[in-house]
Amino acid sequence: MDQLVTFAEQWIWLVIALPLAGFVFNHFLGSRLPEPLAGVIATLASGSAFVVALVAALPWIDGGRHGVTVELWDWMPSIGAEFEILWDPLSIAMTLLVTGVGTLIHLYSVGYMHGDGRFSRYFTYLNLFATSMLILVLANNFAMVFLGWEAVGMCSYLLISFWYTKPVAAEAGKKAFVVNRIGDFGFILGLVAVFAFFGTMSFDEVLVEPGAVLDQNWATAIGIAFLVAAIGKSAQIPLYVWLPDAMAGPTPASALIHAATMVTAGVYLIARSAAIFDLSETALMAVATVGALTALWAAIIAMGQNDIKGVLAYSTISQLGYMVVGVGSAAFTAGIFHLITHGVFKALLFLGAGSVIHSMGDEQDMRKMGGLLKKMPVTGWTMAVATLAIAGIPPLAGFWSKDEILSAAFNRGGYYQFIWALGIITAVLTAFYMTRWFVLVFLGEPRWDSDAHPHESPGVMTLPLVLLAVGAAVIGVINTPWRLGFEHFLEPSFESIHLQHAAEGTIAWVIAGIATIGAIAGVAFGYLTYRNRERKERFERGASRLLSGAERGFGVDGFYGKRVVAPLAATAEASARFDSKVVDGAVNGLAALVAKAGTALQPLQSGFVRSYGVGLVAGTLVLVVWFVMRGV
Amino acid sequence: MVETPEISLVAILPELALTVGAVVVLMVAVSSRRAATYLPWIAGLTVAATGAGLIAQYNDVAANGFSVSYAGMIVLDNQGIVIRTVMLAAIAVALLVGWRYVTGLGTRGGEALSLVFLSAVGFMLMASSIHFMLLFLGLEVGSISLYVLAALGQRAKRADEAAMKYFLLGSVASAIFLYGVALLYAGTGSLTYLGVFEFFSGDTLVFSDGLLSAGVALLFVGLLFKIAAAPFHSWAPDVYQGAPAGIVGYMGAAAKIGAIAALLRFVQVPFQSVIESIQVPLAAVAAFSVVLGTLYAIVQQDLRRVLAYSGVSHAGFLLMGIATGGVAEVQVLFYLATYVLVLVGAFGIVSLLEGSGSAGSPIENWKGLGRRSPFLAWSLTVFMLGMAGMPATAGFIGKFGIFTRAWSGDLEWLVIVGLLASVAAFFFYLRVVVAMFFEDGDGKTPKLGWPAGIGIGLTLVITVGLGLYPTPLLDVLTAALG
Amino acid sequence: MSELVIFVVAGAGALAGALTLILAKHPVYSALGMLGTLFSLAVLYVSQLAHFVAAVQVVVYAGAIMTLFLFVIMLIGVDQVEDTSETIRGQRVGAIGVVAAFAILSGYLWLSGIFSWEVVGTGTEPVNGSIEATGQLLFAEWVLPFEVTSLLLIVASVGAVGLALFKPRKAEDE
Amino acid sequence: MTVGPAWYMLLAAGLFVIGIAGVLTRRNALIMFMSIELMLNAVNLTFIAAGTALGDLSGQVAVFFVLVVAAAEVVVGLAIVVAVYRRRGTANVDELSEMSG
Repeated sequence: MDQLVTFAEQWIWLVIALPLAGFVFNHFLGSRLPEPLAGVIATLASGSAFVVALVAALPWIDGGRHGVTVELWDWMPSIGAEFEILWDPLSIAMTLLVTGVGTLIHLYSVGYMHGDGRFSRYFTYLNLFATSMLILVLANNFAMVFLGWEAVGMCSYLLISFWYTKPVAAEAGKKAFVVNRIGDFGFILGLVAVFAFFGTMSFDEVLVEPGAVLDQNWATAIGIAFLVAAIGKSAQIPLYVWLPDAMAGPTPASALIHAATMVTAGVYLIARSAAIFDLSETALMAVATVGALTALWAAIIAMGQNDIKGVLAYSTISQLGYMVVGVGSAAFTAGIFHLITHGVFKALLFLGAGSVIHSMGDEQDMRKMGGLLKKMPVTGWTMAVATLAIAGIPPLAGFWSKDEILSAAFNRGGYYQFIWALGIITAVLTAFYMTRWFVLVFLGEPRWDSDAHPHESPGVMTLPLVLLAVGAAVIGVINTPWRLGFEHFLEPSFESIHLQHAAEGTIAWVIAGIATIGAIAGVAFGYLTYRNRERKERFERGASRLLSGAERGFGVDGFYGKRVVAPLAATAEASARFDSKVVDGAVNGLAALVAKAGTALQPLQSGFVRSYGVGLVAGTLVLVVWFVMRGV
Repeated sequence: MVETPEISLVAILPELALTVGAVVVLMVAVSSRRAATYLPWIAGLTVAATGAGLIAQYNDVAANGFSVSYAGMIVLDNQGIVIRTVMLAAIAVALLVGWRYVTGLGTRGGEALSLVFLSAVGFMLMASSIHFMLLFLGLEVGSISLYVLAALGQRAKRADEAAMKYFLLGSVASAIFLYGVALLYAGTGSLTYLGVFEFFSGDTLVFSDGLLSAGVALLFVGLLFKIAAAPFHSWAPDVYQGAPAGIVGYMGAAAKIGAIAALLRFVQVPFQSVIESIQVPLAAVAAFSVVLGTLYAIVQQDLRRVLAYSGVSHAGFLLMGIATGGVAEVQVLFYLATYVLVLVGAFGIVSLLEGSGSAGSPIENWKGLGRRSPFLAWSLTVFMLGMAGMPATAGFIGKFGIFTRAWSGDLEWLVIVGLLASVAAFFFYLRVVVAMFFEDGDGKTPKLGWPAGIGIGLTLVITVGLGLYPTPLLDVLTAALG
Repeated sequence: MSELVIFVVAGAGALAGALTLILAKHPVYSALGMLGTLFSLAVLYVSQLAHFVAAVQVVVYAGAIMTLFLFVIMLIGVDQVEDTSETIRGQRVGAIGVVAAFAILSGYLWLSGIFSWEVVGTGTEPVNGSIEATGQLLFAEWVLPFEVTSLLLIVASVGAVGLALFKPRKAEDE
Repeated sequence: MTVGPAWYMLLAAGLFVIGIAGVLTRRNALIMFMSIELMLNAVNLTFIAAGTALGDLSGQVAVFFVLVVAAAEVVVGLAIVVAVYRRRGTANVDELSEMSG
């Protein structure tokens, strides 16, 4: 074991260096290589980083071991920001997720991006993305986190607008950037405040006992600043608007953004600065509220989506809301646990969606799908696993992590039980819309255009699906109520904090039971609604009606059709409208407002030197009067 | 009999070297037909000699500590050396990237070169002067040289307009500055920094408060004009757009270096004991500059105007450091050094694309540069990110340093304003990057000669190098000023 | 008493000259107004015992600089009468506003007694700006600024030569 | 009644303000230059009055330097005017307003 610890200390820098090397290599030579080679090299770079991380993680697997720090070089010692890696359970978990899922996405991309004119460029970005995210999670000070934070934002911009000739992609990239900048504002503000109070940025000093330096109000202020950062990066209300648009990028890139990297950064930041949040109940409650509202809101919108990736995008936002609820309930380990499981099954879902889109000839409208299970069995069955996992059906991964969060929220009591209620509603909706998604795509009768020839994707794409499906099925076992392995593993990273634990005993069973029943009900409800509708409509009104839209499908007869489904559909539609008009509009409007202010100022710069003179003299006057009034 | 004051050649060695260089350039330019072949050598030698002068100064300060000479006119200390070094670096990079401007002027090239040197002398004097009249003279030597440099490219369509605007407004600002000096003299009875410091520290009221306050305000206005702080910025966009591209980066950089150096000394010595009174107005100007510069820059269609307005907001950031009093000198100097180099480098790229005598550089022209000239496009990208304060560039370290100092100096509101502005600023910095890489166009393909390549490469190395590993420079600055 | 008379007469002359300068439609009249101001100021300098400066004022300013001005006025056409109607929107209001504010500010500072001035200066003897005394100071204490003025003159001459002798090459116009 | 330095300074302030007015209202570059010269002269008067009141000769010496600066400025400024005039046939600064915004 000690040898392995030494190994970790000596070689852990490779985890960052290997993807970076892949980036550098492909950047300069990639375009000269024959097609698959650039992708293979990128995959190898990421994969070897995963192997290194895995070996280096071994001594920590059993839990209870503290982190080690490895200084690479003096970056800014005067502000306590070295280029220093922190290898502790939290960063280990994140690193394994990023490199592990990331590698599979790399591999999958080799097949998916086949034939793209900028094949090697795509892999450059992918490697750079992984590098940035690894810098973020391995940092031992806030400045380095921020470095990764900005770089991740940059890379997401590059990947989202990868097909920049499509106006949608260019717009989406721009929007991601705008919104992320707002989050960055929160981050820098927190950064400056932390430095002003602690005189350093190092986790070693800031996070050990912040209570000695910060009073509660300042802890709240810094916490809120970091929450703003997380809202931007982790797509919470009201800044989530960039994430649905971000699917304009290549699908594997969406998988990377939605699952393993980028959006998890905000949750990670809150978890990492748990010691500060621990000081302020207000900040925690703000976090939990934002998370719960986001989870519910995004789930409602997801019900009305017809784009195969659109549903997934909103489900990501909703699931991120869960994670934020987790960390906001001081159940940091539960939040991270859900982050990990979600990373696995959401990557799976996106890659599966990519596989479908690929085989349908870039068709993304679910109304033109259906019955694909027969044509693409591997994709179909792995998606079934993923759907059940995200729906929270035991014993798949999503159940355990979601239950952990909800249970912890309930256990915290008071206001948090309201949060819990929102969480349960969201869980039902999640099961519902994910089932709808699955049914529309894979079950029922085919509704494709005649020129579509769906087929199963090549092995290089299905292999990651299968691996991830296995993960989605079993990864939950690392942390079950009987054996809190993952929680125990993470504890050294949170030892100075009052961790919120999940409920125990009977109450735990009740909570789990409620969640399970809710999930099953949601799945059943969704299945019945969409399966039945299909059959019925097919027989009664002919196939053409089917193609016309899923939202019309809500007009099904029967009790739940009228009393439940119709209002639900109306809500979903109204929410989607509100989303695209008001929330989106507000964010766009903010940018437009700034530009408008600039335009409004332009006449002052009239081009006439004499009017410049008036401005100069007027400014002088103001300053003179000010000085005279104040006295020097 | 005239009593000679203490004359210390070492105190003005770099200025001396530059002056000699300027004169030699002029003499060679008028006397030799093959001047064009000699000029690079003379320029190189002058820069080298100036560097040697700086080393001599450094050794002198290391051995004897700081010294005052010429009857209390000038001080030789590490801060002055640092600023002069920054100036020298700006000259070196400007000449490397803009050499085509000098050669393109033909027989006027020698004049341009000598004016570059002379303006540097003026602004260097501002950095080491501790006498208000010497400060004024330095300001004028520098400024008048810049007016001429702006107009020298009159073949370009708009250079004369730029020069006229610069000259008129600059002269008004000089007059305002000078009026401030006069009122300060009337109020304190002294023209030296030390005398003014003693006046403010003691309570020997020579002259009424109000007029003295007005004088101090006017004094600051003059310098704020030179760094293009809002609302004294209106000349900057037009001059940056219209003056010859080959030299305008240097023009902006030099004026900022000189005026910031003077402002830094102001808060360190003469106005140190009244810093509380001047802090808030300065902070207000800083906030105004940052916000106004950003708002204007966002709506610009021309890269040179974008750089000009971003210069306004950079002036605001620098002022933010100054407004904290003398406590942020290391941060201000770091910011200044990295910013001016990036500015010179960015304009070097502009002049490579548009031609050194050109006016204006619409974003349109930059479209597709990423494909036509990847090195320049990437370099400009790095420069833009550096100005925007992206981590891993020197710009981030500079901004962060200033922010934290201002925060500790009870200017939290200013930090928040600055942060908001720097968040918004990313858009206009990235605008050109998007145009270069993500939009198609078939503009000119710039030819990159080796001097320009070295100049840009050097700036790149400094920007990224100091972003990843700023320790050496910070250490040096801290040791020198501490 | 005589000082008062001198001040009133010369001051009025200076103001009248200044107003002529900015109000005359014809540049030559402006230049003459300027000249009047410069001479009036020289008189005031003498009354303040600044003899050397007064002499320099007449020789350099009134002599050299104004000649240069007149020369350029001749060069670019004496017959040009400026149309003084305002064309820039808001300019007149703005200009009058800031100028009036500046004037009011000066007046306020003066009237509020802030201008009252007690001399606790460095030297209490009346200064006498003779050539000898001024020269003593100029070449001793102020020797560095004095040298710097030479740079100023180099810059000015280089600039004048560089700008005025520069022939635009038609090919590169635009 | 003696004429105190304050009177001189008020006169100087008046001249300075008139100079500013000239710069802001006239569009002939030459007259604008002369207005700037007027401002510098106002400063000179302030220097001399202050120096006399303080019993300090530095004020007068400072004026000497201002004169040199003014001369240098005028030379360069007039050179610019001549250059503009040659190119555009006018010394009207309002016509130099192509760049704005």
